Amino acid sequence: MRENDAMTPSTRDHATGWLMIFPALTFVAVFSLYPAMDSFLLSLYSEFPGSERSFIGFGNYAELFRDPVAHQALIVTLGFVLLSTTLELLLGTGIALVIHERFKGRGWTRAAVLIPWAIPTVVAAQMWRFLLNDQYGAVNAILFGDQVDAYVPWLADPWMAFGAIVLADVWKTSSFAGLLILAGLQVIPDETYDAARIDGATAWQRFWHITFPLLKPALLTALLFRTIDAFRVFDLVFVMTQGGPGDATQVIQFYGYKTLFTEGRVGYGTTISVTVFVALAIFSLFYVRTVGSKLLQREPA
Amino acid sequence: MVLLCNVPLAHGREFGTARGSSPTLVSPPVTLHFVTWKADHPQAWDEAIRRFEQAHPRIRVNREIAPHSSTAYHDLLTQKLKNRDVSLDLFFMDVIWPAEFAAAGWAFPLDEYFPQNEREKFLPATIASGVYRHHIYGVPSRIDSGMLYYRKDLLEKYGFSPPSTWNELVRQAEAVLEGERTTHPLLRGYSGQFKQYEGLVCGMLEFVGSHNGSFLTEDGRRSNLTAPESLLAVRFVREQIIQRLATPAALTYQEPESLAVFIQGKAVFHRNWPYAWGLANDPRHSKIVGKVGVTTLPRFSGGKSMSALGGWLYGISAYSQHPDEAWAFIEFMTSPALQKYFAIHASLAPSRLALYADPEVLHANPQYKDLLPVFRTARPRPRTPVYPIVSHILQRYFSRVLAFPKTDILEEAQEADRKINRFLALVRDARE
Amino acid sequence: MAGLALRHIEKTFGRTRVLHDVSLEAGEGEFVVLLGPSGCGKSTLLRIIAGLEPQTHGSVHIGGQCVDTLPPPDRDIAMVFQHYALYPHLTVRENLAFGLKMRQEPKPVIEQRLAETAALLEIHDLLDRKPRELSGGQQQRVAMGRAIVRKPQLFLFDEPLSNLDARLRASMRVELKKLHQRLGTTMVYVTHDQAEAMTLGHTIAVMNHGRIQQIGRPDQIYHEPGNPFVAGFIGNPPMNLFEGSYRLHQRELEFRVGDLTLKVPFQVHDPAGTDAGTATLGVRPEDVTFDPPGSRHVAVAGTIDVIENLGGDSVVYLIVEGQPLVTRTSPVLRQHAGDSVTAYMKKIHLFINENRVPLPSS
Amino acid sequence: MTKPLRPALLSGILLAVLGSLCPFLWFVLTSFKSQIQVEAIPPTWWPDGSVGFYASALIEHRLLHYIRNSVIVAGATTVIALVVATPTAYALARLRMAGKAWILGGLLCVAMFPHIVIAGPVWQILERLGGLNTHWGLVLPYVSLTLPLAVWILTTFFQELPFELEEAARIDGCTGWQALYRILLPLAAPGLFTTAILTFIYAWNEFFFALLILTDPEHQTLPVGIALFQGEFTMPWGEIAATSVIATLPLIIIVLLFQRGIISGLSAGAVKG
Repeated sequence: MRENDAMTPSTRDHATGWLMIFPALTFVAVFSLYPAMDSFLLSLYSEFPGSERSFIGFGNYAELFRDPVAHQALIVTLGFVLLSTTLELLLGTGIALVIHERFKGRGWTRAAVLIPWAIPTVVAAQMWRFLLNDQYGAVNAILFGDQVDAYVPWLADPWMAFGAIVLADVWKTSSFAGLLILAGLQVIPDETYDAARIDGATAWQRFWHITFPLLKPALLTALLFRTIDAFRVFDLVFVMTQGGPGDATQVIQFYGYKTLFTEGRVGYGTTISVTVFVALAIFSLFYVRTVGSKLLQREPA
Repeated sequence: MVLLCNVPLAHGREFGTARGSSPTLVSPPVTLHFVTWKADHPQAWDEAIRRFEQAHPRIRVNREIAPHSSTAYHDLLTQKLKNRDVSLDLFFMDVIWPAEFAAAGWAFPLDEYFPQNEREKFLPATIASGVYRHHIYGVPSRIDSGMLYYRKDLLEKYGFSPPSTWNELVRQAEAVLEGERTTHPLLRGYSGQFKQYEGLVCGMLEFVGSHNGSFLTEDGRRSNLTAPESLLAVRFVREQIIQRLATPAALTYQEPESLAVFIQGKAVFHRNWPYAWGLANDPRHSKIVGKVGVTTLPRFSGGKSMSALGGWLYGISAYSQHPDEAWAFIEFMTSPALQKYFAIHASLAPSRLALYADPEVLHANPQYKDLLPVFRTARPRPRTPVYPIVSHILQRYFSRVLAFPKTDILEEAQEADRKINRFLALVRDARE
Repeated sequence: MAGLALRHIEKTFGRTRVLHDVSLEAGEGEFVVLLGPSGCGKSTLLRIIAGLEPQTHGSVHIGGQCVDTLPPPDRDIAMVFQHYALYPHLTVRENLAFGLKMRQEPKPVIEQRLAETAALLEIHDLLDRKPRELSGGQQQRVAMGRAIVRKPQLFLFDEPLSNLDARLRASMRVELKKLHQRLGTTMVYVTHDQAEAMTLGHTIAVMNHGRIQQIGRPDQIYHEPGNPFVAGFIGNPPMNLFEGSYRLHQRELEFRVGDLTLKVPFQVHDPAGTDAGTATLGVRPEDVTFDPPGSRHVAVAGTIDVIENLGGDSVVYLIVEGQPLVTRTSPVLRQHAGDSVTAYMKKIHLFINENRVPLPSS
Repeated sequence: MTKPLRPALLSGILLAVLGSLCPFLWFVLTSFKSQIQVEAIPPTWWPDGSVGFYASALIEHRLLHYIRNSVIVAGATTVIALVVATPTAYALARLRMAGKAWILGGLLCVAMFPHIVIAGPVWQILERLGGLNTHWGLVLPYVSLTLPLAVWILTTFFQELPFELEEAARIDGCTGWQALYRILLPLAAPGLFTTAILTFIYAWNEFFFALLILTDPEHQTLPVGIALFQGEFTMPWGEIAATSVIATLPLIIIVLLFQRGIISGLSAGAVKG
């Protein structure tokens, strides 16, 4: 009973509280909320070079619904989200299991694993672009060695280029997923494993019957974080492929960027971005509802 | 039309008054804000502007440097213009932008400053690119156009003269590759720019155009991609150029990558802009110095050689408070003296015809003599206010048919046709 | 003048009411213990006294003054927390001085108070250490020191000994008692440990479900528990409580629970005004013997279930007509499990309608 | 004594470490090659140790300039974000206020905005304020973008501190602000530090807004410089590699030094969230 309400209420507290929150709210309101609302309003207008801005209600949304390029971008994005988050969760679990063990040099291992996460995405993108280069790329050299005529121009093939974007993302963010999962591992008490060991569970059984179920909250959190991020992928595409070849790597965020900033179709471009946001918001809301926002109800120890 | 005329009038000026008044005499000191890009030869630009300020002591030029990427520069400018940024006076326009800038009311019409007799001194294609609906909005700073570079040594070795048709090019390249297989296993027949980006539109325009095809119909009102000559040209690129001569790696190439292949001696033919000449003959970068030839791009039998027009035009913002001073700047920078200076010190091909007979210019750039015919025939890309949209549709279309060899070219062309027509119609509706 | 007075305190959190009409007075220098199981509202009451929590109704008076509108620092109180709440980044000296500094006491005063307190608690050697370098007992001392150094009008303790091991707890208990004797300040002490309550308190307020069940001296609480809850909560092992039915006869009371019938030889005035009904009958384990104690006892026959030998005395678990009965006898019983015995209840507590019915003592 | 490593664990460690490091090591090796080596087909593995690319990155491509911009932007973002986020997190974690859940939820929601949703209007706000092509013009949206994460992490840190401490401080006579900066801030220092590192890394690495807001190379940050790195005659892979190595070096040092804090900070929001 008492813990739940272990805070001091008073009107003075209330005033102090709002005073403390005010600067942050101002920042967020000016540079996030207002722009988002403005974008939403813009999405109700038709505007492109050479035409006056005119109100068309949800016309842009109707157009988005019919636009085959948008459909393709959406499919590419969903494919990217699905593939990259799945791989990242798998690899992340592996990484988490490894760096959760106690061994000499664990600190160094953890640091090494963190490095891809810390590297700027733009650097990672240039790096993979170079690694996958059709002539000087290390990947070709490793696979084909001196057989120079077998070298593959990875980014020239639609499927391979898509795979390359996924690869770069997986390389860059698996360790982040791993860290989130590691946090889940750390709250599983050792006694649980000891008990399972006494009960005769093999390593695999211990993972499957104990670690995995207890890890679910952490996995779901990692899934949420990664999904939101993967949906917004931009840097990798901008640097590595510019959406090509043949729109094979044109993700929704890049399509929105091109439409909005290069084509100058302000209304339609914001429609794309607002739609992405709404889709993400619905996904997250559903997610938070089901998985729960424990932070808010968490009781101080 | 109504909209266009309103722009300058809104600023309380009439066309007749500006011309002739000498800006240096009338007003207090003026600072012009010039949004430009990161130049390849910054020292030459610094010097040119120094000279201008010397000649016009009451005008300062304040440069804002944008990235040297046409797209990034475009996006920056249009954002500023959409916001009616009055601090912006001068900018460059890529040759494909004047229609967009004019229709949006962003570019100041230069008709009164830049009379017909003056325009005739420039290469006609460059002037044409600055015109939209009978008004001129830009003054060409230089010319760019696509041209065919080739390995003089290899063609001579196999007894070929530069190809005049694409089929000839393919035959020659295959013969050279066959002959060099053992000594140059990495040699490719052709190196060009086929990545999904603006350059792809230029490259494809040259193939389609040299088969009597075009992207838009004569009147510019409809897309023309499904015409049989266009489709054949596209199929030729897919089957002969990409799959036989260039290797699919070309689908990831912009100018630098494709040029690297050529100057490292790994391609027989290469399509690029005039600037490549200097680099291909620069021993610090090139392994083929002195082995390079340049000529007009080939054509299809029955067609005419065609090269895409590129280059930059000076423009004045419709929101500028100092159009007279801005014009003084443009006039100075595009004067014969300055174009000559840029041709000699920055390898920028002049837009003024007369300079192609100038011995100093020709001494510094001997290739200009051969290139003048190319410059004369250069063809602009479609001129429409929605060019960026049309370009994206074209990029998607070409990149798809080249990267997915199993696609039906006609179907893809029809889809692109439909989309382009829709936007052209939208613009017409908005205008009329 | 009262040290502390609580008048009709009520507290609700949202829709749950956690304190019901709590009134309590503590005289100047009195040591009051709030005793009850966890969740009974005793900590909330303490926090209301401190001003950390506002009451929904009622008022708090400290030193005769109503403090309802005063924030915690102005109530002239000091509080010792369950987990000590020492500031981990400050040394012991800084911890002790913090409250005085906040009040902008002059430096010499701070120095002097520090010295006094350190002497009182014998913590000189610890002054320059950080809390994490101290043992649990030492942290406890410092926590008390931080309260003492302020010389407040009222001390509040929130289960201060609950984190110590049993031995330390016992010795700290004694120290705390001495401390109170020396300082003579009013103290309010919250605990769920009856031993602490019995040894420390002048007055014990037993609480349950947000109500005060009984207020009294420790011996009153023990000998005359006001209701079955208090009766069962105090004592070790706890009082045997039987819920059954009663019937009044001429000179005795007949009590039945299951197959067991007890005839209590007292004349009782039934507060309910009837001659029969339900009641709770209680007998403390230490009030059951195996030697006939003389007159006015109740004898029962049963079998021994388990014997716990504690050395000095033993706890014997009997089964009497199917009912469990715990006894505590001294000296050690020499019989074995399964043996039949007769046990004698010396003193019986009777509760009708949750209220104590006084029986003449034996 | 540590136990000898099990083969499965050992191979797991090797895979994780090599997989994480090798691709980047190739870039590091490349940066120490000569142009001839970079263009060799098949590639040469071992560099001849030339530092020509570093020299050309530093001098011709004005690397120091980009580094300076990145340091200014990331540094200012970190400081401001912390100053703004700390009281917010404190209030959310410790004070009882109506609507707290909404604020935290709202922040999470804001963190989810695709950047492109807010990019256009932000650009216009900055244009109006004269913030384009200035460092502060980038810092302002960065602060807004990093606030949700910073508040979130700090809130968890504050929540972990015992409430009694603060109540003790109250009884000792502290006001809310005093309790925050005298008692809680010193205790939350590790949390602040972790938040600072994460904010810094975010601002150091951010590309999208930097691309839109900083068009003038005078003010561009490293990621923009690296992404728009293009030569006239070839992709300057050597220079890109050298620049990338330098851009990444501070981050690698941070990770090596503060690995523990970063892990706890990143997981702070995770388990409890």
